[in-house]
Amino acid sequence: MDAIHDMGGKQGFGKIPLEDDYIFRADWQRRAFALVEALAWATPYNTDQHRHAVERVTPEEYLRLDYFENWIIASETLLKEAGLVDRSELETGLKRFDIDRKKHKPVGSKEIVEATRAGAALRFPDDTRPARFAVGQSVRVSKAQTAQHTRVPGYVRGKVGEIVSDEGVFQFADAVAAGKGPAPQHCYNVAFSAKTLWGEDAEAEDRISVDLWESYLEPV
Amino acid sequence: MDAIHDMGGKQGFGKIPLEDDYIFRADWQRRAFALVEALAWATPYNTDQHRHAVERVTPEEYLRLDYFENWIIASETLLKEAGLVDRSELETGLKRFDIDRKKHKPVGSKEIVEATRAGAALRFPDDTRPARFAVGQSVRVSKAQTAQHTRVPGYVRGKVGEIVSDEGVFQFADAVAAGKGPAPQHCYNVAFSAKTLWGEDAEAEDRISVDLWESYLEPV
Amino acid sequence: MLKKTSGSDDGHAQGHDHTHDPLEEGAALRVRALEEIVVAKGLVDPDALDSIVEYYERVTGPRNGAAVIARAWTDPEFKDWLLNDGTAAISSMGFSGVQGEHIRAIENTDEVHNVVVCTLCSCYPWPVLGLAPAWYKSPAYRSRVVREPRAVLKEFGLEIPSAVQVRVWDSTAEVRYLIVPKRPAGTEKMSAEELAQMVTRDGMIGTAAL
Amino acid sequence: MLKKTSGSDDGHAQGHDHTHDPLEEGAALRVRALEEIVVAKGLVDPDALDSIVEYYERVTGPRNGAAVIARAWTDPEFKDWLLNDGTAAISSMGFSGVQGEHIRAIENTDEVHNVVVCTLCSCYPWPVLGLAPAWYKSPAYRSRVVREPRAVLKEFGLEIPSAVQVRVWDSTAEVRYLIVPKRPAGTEKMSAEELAQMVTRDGMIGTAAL
Repeated sequence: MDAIHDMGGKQGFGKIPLEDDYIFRADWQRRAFALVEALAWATPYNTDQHRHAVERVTPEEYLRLDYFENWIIASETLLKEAGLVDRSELETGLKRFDIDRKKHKPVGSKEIVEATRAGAALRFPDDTRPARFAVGQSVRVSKAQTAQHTRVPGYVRGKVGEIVSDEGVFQFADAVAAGKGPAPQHCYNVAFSAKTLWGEDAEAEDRISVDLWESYLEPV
Repeated sequence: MDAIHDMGGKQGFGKIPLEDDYIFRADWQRRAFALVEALAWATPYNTDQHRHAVERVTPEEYLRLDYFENWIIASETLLKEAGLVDRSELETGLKRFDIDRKKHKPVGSKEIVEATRAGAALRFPDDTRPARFAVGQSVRVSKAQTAQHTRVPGYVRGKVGEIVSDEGVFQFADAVAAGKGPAPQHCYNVAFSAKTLWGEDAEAEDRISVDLWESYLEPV
Repeated sequence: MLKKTSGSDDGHAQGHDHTHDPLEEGAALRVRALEEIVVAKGLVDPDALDSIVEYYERVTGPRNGAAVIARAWTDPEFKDWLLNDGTAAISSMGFSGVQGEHIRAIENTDEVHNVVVCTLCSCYPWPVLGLAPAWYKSPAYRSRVVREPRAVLKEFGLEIPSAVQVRVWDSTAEVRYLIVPKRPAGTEKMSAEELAQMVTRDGMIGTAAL
Repeated sequence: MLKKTSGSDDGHAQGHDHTHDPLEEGAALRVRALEEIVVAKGLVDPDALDSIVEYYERVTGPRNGAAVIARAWTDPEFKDWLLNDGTAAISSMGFSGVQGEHIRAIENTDEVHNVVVCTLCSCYPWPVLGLAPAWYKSPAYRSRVVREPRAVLKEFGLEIPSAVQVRVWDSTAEVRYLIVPKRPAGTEKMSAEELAQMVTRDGMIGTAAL
C-alpha cells in the first residue's frame, strides 16, 4: 500500500525528536500497548493485519495522532471488521451485543507472558525449497504496486541491489496480511548503494540493507 | 523534493470531498490569497519559490491545515529568508524594523489587475534550440532524486512513456526555484499507460499525461 | 487595520455548519498579523488586496471558459484554432493572464474522456475557470485521480463505459488544461449564449459530463 | 473499570512541560472505551494487560542486550556464535520471544558503522532492547536515516569519519537487528558485568558510539 507509513526517503520531517526518549509518557499509552498485545490472542487477526490496519489510518491522523492512538484505531478497525464490536460500542464503551466466548477466549495473565517469551514460528527451517537467488547476485526489486499490505518500501522499488544473505524460508507478510496463510518463501537481505537510491543526494559510498521476500525480486 | 505535496498515486486519502465545493469559505482565506498574490510584486521571490516553500511546510501541517494557511506559511518563510520580516513581527503583527522601500515597491490596485490579466512570459517562442526528443518517441523519466524543487511527480520516476507533444521552450521550474534564472529548455507532454504506472492495480487501458522538461527525460 | 472584502465574516469559518473551529481562528489571526506587518512595511497596498479578490470573485470564473466552449461548439473554425493553439484562441476572446499564460484545450469524444489534475500543488487555468474549488486541491483528488480515475469519476456521478478510454492530464509544468466537453444532444438549435449556460465548471475539468 | 498500572498519571500526558493537551485527552478516552468494551465482551483479561506492561517495563529492556554484548566482547567463541546465529546465541542467554524470533547481530568495526531502522512501521528487537523509544518511531527518524544517515547520526552527536562506511539496516521483514558496538578502549581488564554497564541502548541501535 502506497500510504503515509512508507516513509523511507521522504522529506520535510525535520530534526530527530531526541527529546522524545521515552517508551510511554502517559498511562493511556501503556494501556493501548497492552490492549493491542492482549487482543491478538482472542481475535482472528494477526500482526501483519494489524500493521495493514495502521497503514489504513488516514495520512492526516497518522501524522497528527500519537503512535499508540494509531495502534488503537487499527485495533478498532479490525474488531469492527471481525464483527466483534460495533461503532456505537467503541464510542460509548457500553456493550450492545455478546460474542461467542467459546471462539474468543482471552489470554490469561501468566499465559500472555509465557507466550510473549516464546514468540511465534515465522520461519520454516525444515522447508528445503531451493532459493531462486544466490548471495552476491544482483537483483531488481519489482515495480509492482498494490493497494494491499506489502513490505517493499517505496524507496527501493525498481532499484537494483545485491543479495547479501539468504535468511531462510519465512512466512510471507503479504499473504499473511491478506488472510491467505503463510505462503512460505525465501527472504533475503539485499544491499543497495546510497548512490543507487539517492543519486546525487547520497552523502557517501554508504549502503542500505533491506530484507525482501523472493516474490519481490527479479534477476537482473 | 520528496515531500508530502507529491501526492499522485498515494493511498489512504479517502473519498473526494465533493461537499468542499467552494473557493473561499472564510474571509481570511480571501485575504490570504490576496496577500500571496500582492506580495509577489514587491518581493524577490517567484511562483516556483513559493511552491517550494509550500513543499517545505511540515507534512503534518500540510495535511492538517487549510490550503490557504499553508500558502501563508510559505510566504512567511520566504519573507523571513529575504530578511524582510522577522519571526517576532509575524507573531505580533508589529513592525520592528524598516525595509528599503525603494527596492520593494507595492503593486497598486489597478496595476495588480492589469498585471494579472497580462500574465508572465514563461515560454521563449523565439528560442530555436533543437528538441532532443520527437513526438512518438519512447522516453524514460530520470530516477534522479533531489531535495530541491522539481516538477517530476514521484509516480512517473523511472517509468517509460511516449512523447505526445513538444510544448515548446519554457523556463525551467527547477532552475527558477533555485534562483538560477530561466534556463530555458523544451517541455514535452509525455503519456504513460495506466499499466506502466500501476501494474495490476490499473483500472483499464487508460493513459496519464504529464508535462516534463527535457532535463527529466532520457532516451530508451 | 484589517480591511473587509465582500462577504466578510470577521475571519471565522462560514462552512455549512457554522461551527466554532479553533484551527481556523488560528489561521485568521496568522493572516491578519501578516497583513498588518506587510502593510506597515509598505510591501503591500491594501487596496490591491481588495481589487485582486474582486477580480477573481467577480470578473474571471467558469463563465469565461463556458463562452469559449460554446463558441467552439458553434464555430468549427474557432474550434480548430482552439484545439491547435488554445492560448491564442482563448486570448482572442479576451481571456488571458496569470496561471493561464499557456492553455491547451482537449476535446472529449465518444472514444476518450479527459480529466485534469495537479498532483504536485493546485495548478488550474485561472483565466478561463477562475480559482480552483477546494476539492480540486484536496489530497484525495490529487492522489487518486491519476491512479484510479474511474473510481474517482464515479464518486462525481460519472460512470465511464469500458469502451471509452480515460486520459488524465497532470498539470506539472506551465501548460494549463481546459476540457472541451461533448456537446449535449438536442442542442442543435441553441445559440452560443444558450449553450454557454449549459457548460459547467466540472464539465471543463472533466469531472462531469453535460 | 480502568485499572491503573505502575506510573499511572490518570491518562494525561506527563511530558516535560505537563501541559494540558486535548489531543491526548481524546486518546485516553478512546483507549478507555476500547478497554471497557473488550473486557465486557470477555476478549481481554484485565490482569493480562497489567502483566504484559509489567513484563516490558520490568523484565525485558536494553539490559538484556547489554549482557549479550558484554559476553560477546569477553568470550570470542560466543561472539562467533552471536554473529553467525544471533537467534540461537541470544536465546541461550534466556532472551527470546515476540518481535525477536529471529535476531541478527551486526558488528561495528573500524571500517563500518551500522544503524537500524524500520521505515515502514517500528520493528525493533524487543527481547534484547525492550520497546522502542518514541524517537525511533518518529517520521523524522524513519524517513531520514535511510537517505541521510550521516546527517541523522550527527544530530545524535555521532560524527562518522568519511573513511568509515555507514550501513543502514531497514527491518522490513521478520529479522530484527542488534548492533554490536565497538568495545571501548581501556576496558581490557573489566568483567562482563562491568562492561554491560557501559553498553547503551542507542549503542545497540547504532545511533551512539560507546
